[in-house]
Amino acid sequence: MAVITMREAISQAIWEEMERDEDVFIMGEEVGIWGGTYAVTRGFYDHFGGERVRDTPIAEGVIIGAANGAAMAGLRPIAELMTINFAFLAMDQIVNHSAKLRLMFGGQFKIPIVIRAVGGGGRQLGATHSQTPDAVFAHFPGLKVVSPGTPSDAKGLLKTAIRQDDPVMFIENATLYQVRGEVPDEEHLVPIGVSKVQREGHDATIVTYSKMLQKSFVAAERLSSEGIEVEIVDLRTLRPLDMGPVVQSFKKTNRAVIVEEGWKSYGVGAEIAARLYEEAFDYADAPIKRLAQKEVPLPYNHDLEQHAIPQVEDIIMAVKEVL
Amino acid sequence: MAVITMREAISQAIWEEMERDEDVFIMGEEVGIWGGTYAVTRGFYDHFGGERVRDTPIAEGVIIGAANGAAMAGLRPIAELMTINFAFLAMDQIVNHSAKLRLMFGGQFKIPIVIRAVGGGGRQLGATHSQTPDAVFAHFPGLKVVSPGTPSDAKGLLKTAIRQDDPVMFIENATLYQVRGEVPDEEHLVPIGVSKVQREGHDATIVTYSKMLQKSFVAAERLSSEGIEVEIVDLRTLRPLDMGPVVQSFKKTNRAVIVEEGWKSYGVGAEIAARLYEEAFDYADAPIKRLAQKEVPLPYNHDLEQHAIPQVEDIIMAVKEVL
Amino acid sequence: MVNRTKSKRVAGELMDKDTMLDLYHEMVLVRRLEEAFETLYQEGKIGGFLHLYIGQEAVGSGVIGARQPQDRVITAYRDHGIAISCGIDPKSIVAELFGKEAGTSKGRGGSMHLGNTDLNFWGGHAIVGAHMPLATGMAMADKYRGSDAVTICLFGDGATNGGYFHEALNLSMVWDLPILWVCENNQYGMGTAVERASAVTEIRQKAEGYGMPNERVDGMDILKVYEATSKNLDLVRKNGPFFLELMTYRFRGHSIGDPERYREKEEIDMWRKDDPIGIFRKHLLSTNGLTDAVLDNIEAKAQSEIEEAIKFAEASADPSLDSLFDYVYVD
Amino acid sequence: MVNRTKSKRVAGELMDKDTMLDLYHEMVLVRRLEEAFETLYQEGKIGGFLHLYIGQEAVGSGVIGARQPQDRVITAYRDHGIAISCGIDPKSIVAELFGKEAGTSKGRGGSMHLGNTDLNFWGGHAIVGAHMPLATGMAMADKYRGSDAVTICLFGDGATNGGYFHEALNLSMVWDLPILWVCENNQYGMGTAVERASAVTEIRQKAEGYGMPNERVDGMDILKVYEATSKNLDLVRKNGPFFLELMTYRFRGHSIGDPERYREKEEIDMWRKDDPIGIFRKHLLSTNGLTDAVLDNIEAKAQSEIEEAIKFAEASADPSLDSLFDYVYVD
Ligand SMILES: Cc1ncc(C[n+]2csc(CCOP(=O)(O)OP(=O)(O)O)c2C)c(N)n1
Ligand SMILES: Cc1ncc(C[n+]2csc(CCOP(=O)(O)OP(=O)(O)O)c2C)c(N)n1
Ligand SMILES: [Mg+2]
Ligand SMILES: [Mg+2]
Repeated sequence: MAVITMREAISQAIWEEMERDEDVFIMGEEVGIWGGTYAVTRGFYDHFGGERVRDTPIAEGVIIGAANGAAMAGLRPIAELMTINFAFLAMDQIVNHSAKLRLMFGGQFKIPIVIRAVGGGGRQLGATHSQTPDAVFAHFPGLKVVSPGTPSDAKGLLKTAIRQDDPVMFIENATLYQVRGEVPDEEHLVPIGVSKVQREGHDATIVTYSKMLQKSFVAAERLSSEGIEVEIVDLRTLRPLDMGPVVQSFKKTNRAVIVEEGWKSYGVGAEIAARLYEEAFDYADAPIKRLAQKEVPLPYNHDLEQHAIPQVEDIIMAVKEVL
Repeated sequence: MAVITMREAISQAIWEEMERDEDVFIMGEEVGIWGGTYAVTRGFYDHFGGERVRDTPIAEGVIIGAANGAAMAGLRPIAELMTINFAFLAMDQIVNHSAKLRLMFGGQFKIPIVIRAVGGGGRQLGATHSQTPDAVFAHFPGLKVVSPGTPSDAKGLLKTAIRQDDPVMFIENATLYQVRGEVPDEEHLVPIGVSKVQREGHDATIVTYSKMLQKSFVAAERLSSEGIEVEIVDLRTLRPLDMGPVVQSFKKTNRAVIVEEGWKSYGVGAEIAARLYEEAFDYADAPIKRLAQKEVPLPYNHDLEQHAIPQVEDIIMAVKEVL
Repeated sequence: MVNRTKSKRVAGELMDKDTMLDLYHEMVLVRRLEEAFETLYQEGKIGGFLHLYIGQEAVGSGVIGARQPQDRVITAYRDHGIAISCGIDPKSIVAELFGKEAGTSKGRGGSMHLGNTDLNFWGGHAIVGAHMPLATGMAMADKYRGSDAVTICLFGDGATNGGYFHEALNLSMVWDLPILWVCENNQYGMGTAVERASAVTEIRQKAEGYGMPNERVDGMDILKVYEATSKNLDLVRKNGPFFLELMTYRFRGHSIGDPERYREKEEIDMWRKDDPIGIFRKHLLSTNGLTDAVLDNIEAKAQSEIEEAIKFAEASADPSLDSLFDYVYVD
Repeated sequence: MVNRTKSKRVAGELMDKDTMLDLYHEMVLVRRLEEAFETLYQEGKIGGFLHLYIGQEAVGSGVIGARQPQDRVITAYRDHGIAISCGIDPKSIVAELFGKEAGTSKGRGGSMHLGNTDLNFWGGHAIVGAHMPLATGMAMADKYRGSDAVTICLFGDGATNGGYFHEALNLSMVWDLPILWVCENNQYGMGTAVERASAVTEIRQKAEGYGMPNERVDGMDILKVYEATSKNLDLVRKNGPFFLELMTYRFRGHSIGDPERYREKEEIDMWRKDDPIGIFRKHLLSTNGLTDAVLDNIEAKAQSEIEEAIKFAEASADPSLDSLFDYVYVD
């Protein structure tokens, strides 16, 4: 297995699917000549041409809207939002159209659109450019919401997202692009809607995804050196949510910390905690702990921003609190 | 105390505040000559004139954006979104601007905007016009989110919202406008961020708000006739969330059902359940139950739609399940 | 209020007699359908909002009458007439408004979401302006695949003040897409007159901002509408976007329950004198040598089709409760 | 790539000599500040994105040089030059980019959110186009209160393709608001050339769609910018919205780290020949009888002000960690 970066994994997934299927194309701001703001589509424009790698104006409403329309007409668009913060300028197209069109017309057509959006904070981009509002999208039935934490999952999930027929919000994290990991050399598909144990342990369960998965790995190693073995369950998909492995792990460890980068209130952790209690009430040996972003629009100042975002130390402390 | 409808209560709140303070004005689609799509501002245009009761084009982005700008400049706009579903066309202004501008400029100015939006389903308006996405707005720090369930609270909370200096999403429910209730004749202000016990009981706690408060009242009466006395805690404000009365009631009844009109996953009930367990883990005599909308975009067909929305019978059943 | 542009060309030179009779039948069918809906709504048989097309029939019939089968049609929520013009059986339209499984959208969409992709009618969309980006994407797909189809996108005057309008029109020019943008200027967006909501009262002027060729045409006379559409559809097939503004008027309120405080009875009366069906009928009688008997016959036929459709819809079944989760996801 | 319009009027007839020297100082100050930021960013002392104003100085200084104190200014994220022109002390600008409590926005906003409401500068906004509705609202508030202030809203060519642009321009006309819309057409939105993103390459043509008076002016010559702004500010104060397009060019990448694959070195070189500071200097030397010594002196002064500002910012304090929740809510 090759060791590649998350950026390469995502890039490969799109490339391979575009090679495989002429109906797949990508559109968005700077995906073409620039090569993608985060260099994910570098080289695509020259190889596939401007019809299949479409630079757009700065107009998120029509980016997602036109992608929805193209999907209605049978194409398989990948629509890139430069960052997830700009999804709010296309919110009506995402939640009122991608998610609902099919049902509203009694299933006459499908909307096989993949909306790629880069999220996450920690880069001093200020409050409007640093959000992790994943839970907000996951709230809407009709959408699928995927957010990988490893190169392997990124590649496999994105390929699946492109091939399947429902609208998918595919949320990447800007600070993960450089993360390296093994990715199978052969055709690699990972199912949407399946959570995964990414590290085995028995003392406590960390439920997490995306960037916080990587931070949890670091925390787990440090905890391990103190003799504490945490199990890490990676949600990978927020909708449909697969609680199976989460519940199973919790029934084993009886203790859980949910770690997310977004805000706590009405966030991902709330849903996971509620579900864990609903499905394994009797297995809780300690209150389940939610670790999340402090509830402020992220400030520019480096230390303030880092202070607001869950850090490895916070994860370690949270785990110790539930032990 | 006069008995008036929710519509009258809201209308009075706006009228009184506009009479009291010249800086208060209202803008939105059809608020003027039409008199408000739901007749809330009937008579306003003639009394206050077109400068203070401003009809706008169908352009939600600039409705909220211009209201934000007017607020920066020191006015106190009430911006009406014809329905909350159209808030998604102004989402960037609401979550990236109303909620964040003040912090991003180090507190140099404030954003005393009230965004009124009508939500709720059950009127066969189809998937895009029937949403209750309250949790989505409540996720964003910087916003306050208020959603009253009685005429008295509607009037008192709206007056407070208009007077205070932070951005408030004020969510009304279209099927509540005809609900009648007592409202104090004298100046009436209700604080934002304070939950309230709306009915006392001891067998179980129903945590709810808005339309589902009214349905819970009906359920409570029926349960009472069977000898079951539920306590009803009305959240009234989703952010900042006041868990005090909720926790207190739960510590008394040890059983809770959370009833909301919106979808279950990543919804209001998730947050309330998580918080209840965090703050009163040892008091739970039964798993806390969440009752919410079934996870589909609401269909037009009457029976399907009603089937998806929590009904009085569902509330009764849910309460019995936790007993 | 804006005066309708009077075209100087001799009307009707493009349309043959059979087509005319078909379109006359179609317009009457729409009128009778809408009148029936008005009653059925008051009887509580229809839920949700109800936006009638009465007064605007010449637009839908004229525009869609001129399309080729490969041309897609998409519109806003005022879509009953458009659905008929696209060839949808009134049975499945009434069934949809009754929320029945036999409806165009299986009872899931209602009045605002009629659609039939086999007939190249892509809806009925309830969010003002939001279907304009959808149209852009559909036209993009056709161009991507080398088809010569045009996407015909209809929208109201009110929709031209929102961001979607701008983003979609701009992109359609940048990508040179085969779209005929059709503004049904009925002079009000709900209760707001064009001049109270739009910087320009001649909506076609907005197209100038994109360097898009454009024309304003009388939308009450189906022959003018048909002619302008035929001509411009050809242009679009060759050159890309065209903007067609059709001056029309809705004879009813915005939707049922509209208090109509925003316009005077005299204004409505004035416009009703230009009833699009009346105009067409007069033309057919005077120019094409048709008799009252022929046209009355068509009207009677339309009436009975609507009655049949209502009977069909009343007899047909609701979706079953356990189909609630259908169509949320494919996979 | 579009040629800059050459104005035919004799430049400089409106500006007195002192104002010219002030503005020369200001432009140099902006240039030195941006050069310093470039270095400081590479040294890791500045976080986030960094969008430099180098090449566009004549726009900010010319436009804002012509405003009255009551006139509000609002712009996008490329705001350092605008902040200087509005009179903000370089100390608090550098401090803001260092994230310090002494920054214009107390270290909360960063490079993209400079602002000082006392100086009537309302920011620096990072979401493309989103400040245009804010400008609309501020102008509305001024009109509501009977003030004669104009809101000057600057934005890029790229921003004119988004919905906000349309909704804001349209509403400004409908409500007849005192706004000077200023498009800084630097011919690229990130890596996308105007003609690849906009239906019209002459952006001022978009204003025609709203019936808004408009003008395209050379943005490299501060005298022309100043003159056009003065003239049109008066018009706005009397008649409502005006659209001013200023042709300019950014000499650096979109932000630090831009691979610049989208334009040729020759193009950049061609534009750099028209350095706005060079043009102004030549003018001052030839027309106003100023000596190199005087101008060199001004340049040296600017340089030392920037050095001082950096020292100030380096020495000043970070916000304390327990101030994290400040400014989220008032009440
Ligand atoms: C985004 C959005 N805002 C508001 C509404 C409510 N609304 C429905 S129709 C309408 C008026 C539209 O006017 P116009 O585009 O002229 O079409 P017409 O009704 O005249 O056919 C409004 C405001 C909506 N459906 N969507
Ligand atoms: C809504 C939104 N979409 C995308 C971006 C990312 N972005 C930042 S600046 C920019 C280009 C803007 O170009 P233009 O308006 O011409 O201004 P310039 O950078 O040339 O000054 C883009 C796409 C953003 N900040 N906001
Ligand atoms: Mg209209
Ligand atoms: Mg630019």
